[in-house]
Amino acid sequence: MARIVDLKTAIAEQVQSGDTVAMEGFTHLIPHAAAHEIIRQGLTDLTLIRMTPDLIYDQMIGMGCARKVMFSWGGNPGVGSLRRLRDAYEQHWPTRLEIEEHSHAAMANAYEAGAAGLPCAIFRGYLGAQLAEVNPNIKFIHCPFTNERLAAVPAIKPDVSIIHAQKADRKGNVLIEGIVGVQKEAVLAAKRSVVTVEEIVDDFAGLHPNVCILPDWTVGTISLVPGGAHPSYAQGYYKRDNDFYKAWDPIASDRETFRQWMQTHVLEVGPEVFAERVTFDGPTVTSRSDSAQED
Amino acid sequence: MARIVDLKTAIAEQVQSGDTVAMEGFTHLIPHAAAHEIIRQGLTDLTLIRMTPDLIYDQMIGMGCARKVMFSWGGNPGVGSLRRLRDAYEQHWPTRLEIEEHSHAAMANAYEAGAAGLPCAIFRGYLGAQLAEVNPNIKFIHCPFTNERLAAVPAIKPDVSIIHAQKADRKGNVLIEGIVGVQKEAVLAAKRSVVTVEEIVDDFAGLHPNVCILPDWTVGTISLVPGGAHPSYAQGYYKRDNDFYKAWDPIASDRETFRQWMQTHVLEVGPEVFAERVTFDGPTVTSRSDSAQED
Amino acid sequence: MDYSTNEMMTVAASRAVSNDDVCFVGIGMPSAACNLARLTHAPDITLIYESGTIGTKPATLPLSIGDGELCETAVTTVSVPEMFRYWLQGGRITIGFLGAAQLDRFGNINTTVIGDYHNPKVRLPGGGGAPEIATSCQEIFLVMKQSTRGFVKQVDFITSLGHGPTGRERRELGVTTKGPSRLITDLCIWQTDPETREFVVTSIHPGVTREQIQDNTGWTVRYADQVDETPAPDATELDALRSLN
Amino acid sequence: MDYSTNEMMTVAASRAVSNDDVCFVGIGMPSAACNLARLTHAPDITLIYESGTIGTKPATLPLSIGDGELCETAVTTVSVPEMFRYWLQGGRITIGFLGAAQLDRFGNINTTVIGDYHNPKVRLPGGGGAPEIATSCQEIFLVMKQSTRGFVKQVDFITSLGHGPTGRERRELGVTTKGPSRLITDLCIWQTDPETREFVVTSIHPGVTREQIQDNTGWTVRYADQVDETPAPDATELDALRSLN
Repeated sequence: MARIVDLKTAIAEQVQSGDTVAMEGFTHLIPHAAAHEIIRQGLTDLTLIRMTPDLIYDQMIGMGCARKVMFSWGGNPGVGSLRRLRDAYEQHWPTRLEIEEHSHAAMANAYEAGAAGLPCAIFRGYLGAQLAEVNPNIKFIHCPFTNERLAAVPAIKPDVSIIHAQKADRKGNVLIEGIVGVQKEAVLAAKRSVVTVEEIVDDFAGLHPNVCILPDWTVGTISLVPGGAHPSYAQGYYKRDNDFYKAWDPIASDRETFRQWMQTHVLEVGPEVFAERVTFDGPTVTSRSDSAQED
Repeated sequence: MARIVDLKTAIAEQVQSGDTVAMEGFTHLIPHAAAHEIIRQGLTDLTLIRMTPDLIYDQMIGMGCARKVMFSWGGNPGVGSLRRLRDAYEQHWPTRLEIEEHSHAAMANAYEAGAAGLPCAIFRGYLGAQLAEVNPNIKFIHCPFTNERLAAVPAIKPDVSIIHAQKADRKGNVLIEGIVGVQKEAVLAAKRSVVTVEEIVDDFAGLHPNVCILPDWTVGTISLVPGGAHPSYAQGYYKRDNDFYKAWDPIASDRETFRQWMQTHVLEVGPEVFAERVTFDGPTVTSRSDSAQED
Repeated sequence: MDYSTNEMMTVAASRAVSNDDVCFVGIGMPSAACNLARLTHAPDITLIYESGTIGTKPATLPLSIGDGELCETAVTTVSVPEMFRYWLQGGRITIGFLGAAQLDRFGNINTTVIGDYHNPKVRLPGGGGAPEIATSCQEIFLVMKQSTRGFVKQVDFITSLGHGPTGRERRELGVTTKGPSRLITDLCIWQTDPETREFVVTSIHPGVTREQIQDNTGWTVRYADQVDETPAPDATELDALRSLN
Repeated sequence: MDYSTNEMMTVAASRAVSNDDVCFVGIGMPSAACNLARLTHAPDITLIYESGTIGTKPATLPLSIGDGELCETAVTTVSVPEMFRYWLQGGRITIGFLGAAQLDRFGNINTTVIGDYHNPKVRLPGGGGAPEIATSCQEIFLVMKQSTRGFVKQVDFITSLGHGPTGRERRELGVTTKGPSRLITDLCIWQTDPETREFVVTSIHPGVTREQIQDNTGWTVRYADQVDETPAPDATELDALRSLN
């Protein structure tokens, strides 16, 4: 049953050094505030799972939280490399980083299998692709009806999944809308979960019956962190800070500049700073045309 | 690309005797008007696929349309047996009926695999269940990582899938809401599709971004048939005619009574009668609380 | 207050679930029992119907598994493939409620055929969701009226696995969920012997005799060392149940 | 009207898609080309981004694959697992647009590493959606600036299959989709030889010489029997392209 607690408590309770942690959000709703809290609490030896490691894992890796990262695309979207990830993998700074690399299709299917309680996912994938030669977690099976060769990967079953969502209600039901990514699957696949939200409302009356809701009994803790996805975005609340994504590249390119930035903007502050980093759109938006008109 | 045509044309163009046909709708949005049109057009030798054959296949089977039925629960929900289905299977009236029987989980997974372009679905199923002994389309594979034994069934890939939906827009995009069942999967898994709708609107502006929409280029034909799901229901338009479900049992229990009913209510009429069979709820409903309040 | 044997059965079943349960609810008796629990001692119980409706709170009992009210009062409604994959197979359901046409003392369920599968005496509706409900839910409660026709030594067809034909097969197959643990009938309550996996009677409904129970059971009835009398339905329970219909 | 080589490349790519196409669009050049097509000759083209947005119509080019505008202007937005299962693997995409860090003449793509996989000289972002885009879409168009660093004899790592190291492996693996059929660069347009599966130049952009093309290609360039001059971008195309940025 979901409990509403502050973010510091949530991370302290739900995440331990050595855990396998999935922090998801496909461009949208990336749980940056939660990542910063993990960094502040000094957690280490994490196995980090995420389709697109993005700035969030670049920061965690650069601060020495991770032992291993499992990913399918490790870049800064539209900008370039993840310099801290590369430095850790190539130069072992600040610590050695192991990688397990997949394709998006493989990871999406593996999360889906995790949510579905299966031990593995099968899909038509990795045909002629060399990742299958270097990653022992890519195998092949044959369809028992057609004999077609299909790729198989183990289900993703994190110790804890961490996501950012638009809203929770007081009971602990969580609403995600817009680009929903693999967050629902990540939470359902995990043993525990931490959710940060833009807003906690009394109830969800008036929503469309088929929206993406995680019922309260599938969620661990919920923490109110307005702006908590910045520099990612929360549809209906604030836009993606594309300038920050571009600005990150020079910050991350140098170890010392990076450390100083993290000191000032992460270590010496708390989750409350996120609200100041974004410009809220105004009234909450739940319909497509409304939000299109607001732009 | 979806074309908007009348139902008679749609069935004539898209369905042929001998086809494998899936008509879906899980209690909600069952495409009864389209079934009646198939009966009127005298199609035969169909392989009918449906999780819950329900009255719709009882009628088609009783009128001699079907050679085979694939199903997972063959009853009149809350009432009892499907008497025409049983008569065809047990007594070969009006023709011999073959069956292929699965569980709901197997069929839901098989539709999902069909939509996903896979040759088969795997799931944790049929453990100790004797259907696996009598249905050769149930096999088992082993997970290549854990060695767990998992059930496998062939993907469902109908020649044509037929569904009823709430709305289409003029371009041919189709909206389904409420209990969405396996309709999206059925259409995406099929070579061709027929969709009947309650309403055709100019456009879909204002909808929630994550509602279940079949884009126009995934749909074959669309026909406007208000009331076309009766005695099933269309959420936001009219309620389930529970009395009719109960009344069907005595009608179907006798071959002659059944034939007379079909003569009067199907053969001698057209799809336009469906609008008269339902009581419309009033203004269209798209939010959960709105429709709850209307009850 | 007067009550029918059906009402006694429904009330007894409703008492077996608790506020924290997540129940996969079939139509008919299970639906009545679970909703009665929700209206009495378990207001926060989560009810899931296989039509995709999660956390539903109908004011009246639905006739079908997918009546509009189930969706209108749900926390959310998902597709049927998602229901069977993420929610049932995902291991999120604490209690699955099932009925049967034939049942044996090890909780094996037949809802497929009476007689031979290929040449049945009676063709029944089939398994529906039950084969995977029986193995994916953490625990299974059975609800069924007793009769020698239904309570048989050996079911003609195992549609849904209980503990297996000898009570050992479920364990041997490596099924990790608990399986049938309770059977609630119009006459009494049975629980599963943890060793033999047979049903033993643990509580008899008011006014019912051991003779009646044996007369309506196709195997030799075993009783627990201590057999209670089931408390009769109270006024609150009966009012709530009747308001649902 | 003046234009850059980048603009020539984008315009040439945009002309390669048509109104009936369903394009799986990567960020950067493919996104610019597909949206330009939508604003000029293919108003009804369907653009799909791997973030889950289907039939999207952004007014400005998104920086990421999942900018808010992609969702706000889409026909519908689905989950990422659904995108890869029902839409990509389902075989519904007519054209997948891909780029590369290294590319060989058989259209094999490397976006993983320069050097050895376990001890790379340069670690690149990786495959993302490309390994399955390359085999699930009906046809693949490649868009990439030419250089001897990128256009290599043999890629260091096959992230995403083209026609295979010798041009035969795709067929031998039984992959039924067409694979790379067109390569649009800042210098020219290449098409795949149906026999050998090598890229051959079929059209040269205005002002570009064969020498320039060879100087920026790591293998011996082959030309089609008839080589056209690519029409320069017209004012409508350039205006539309510039309005997107």
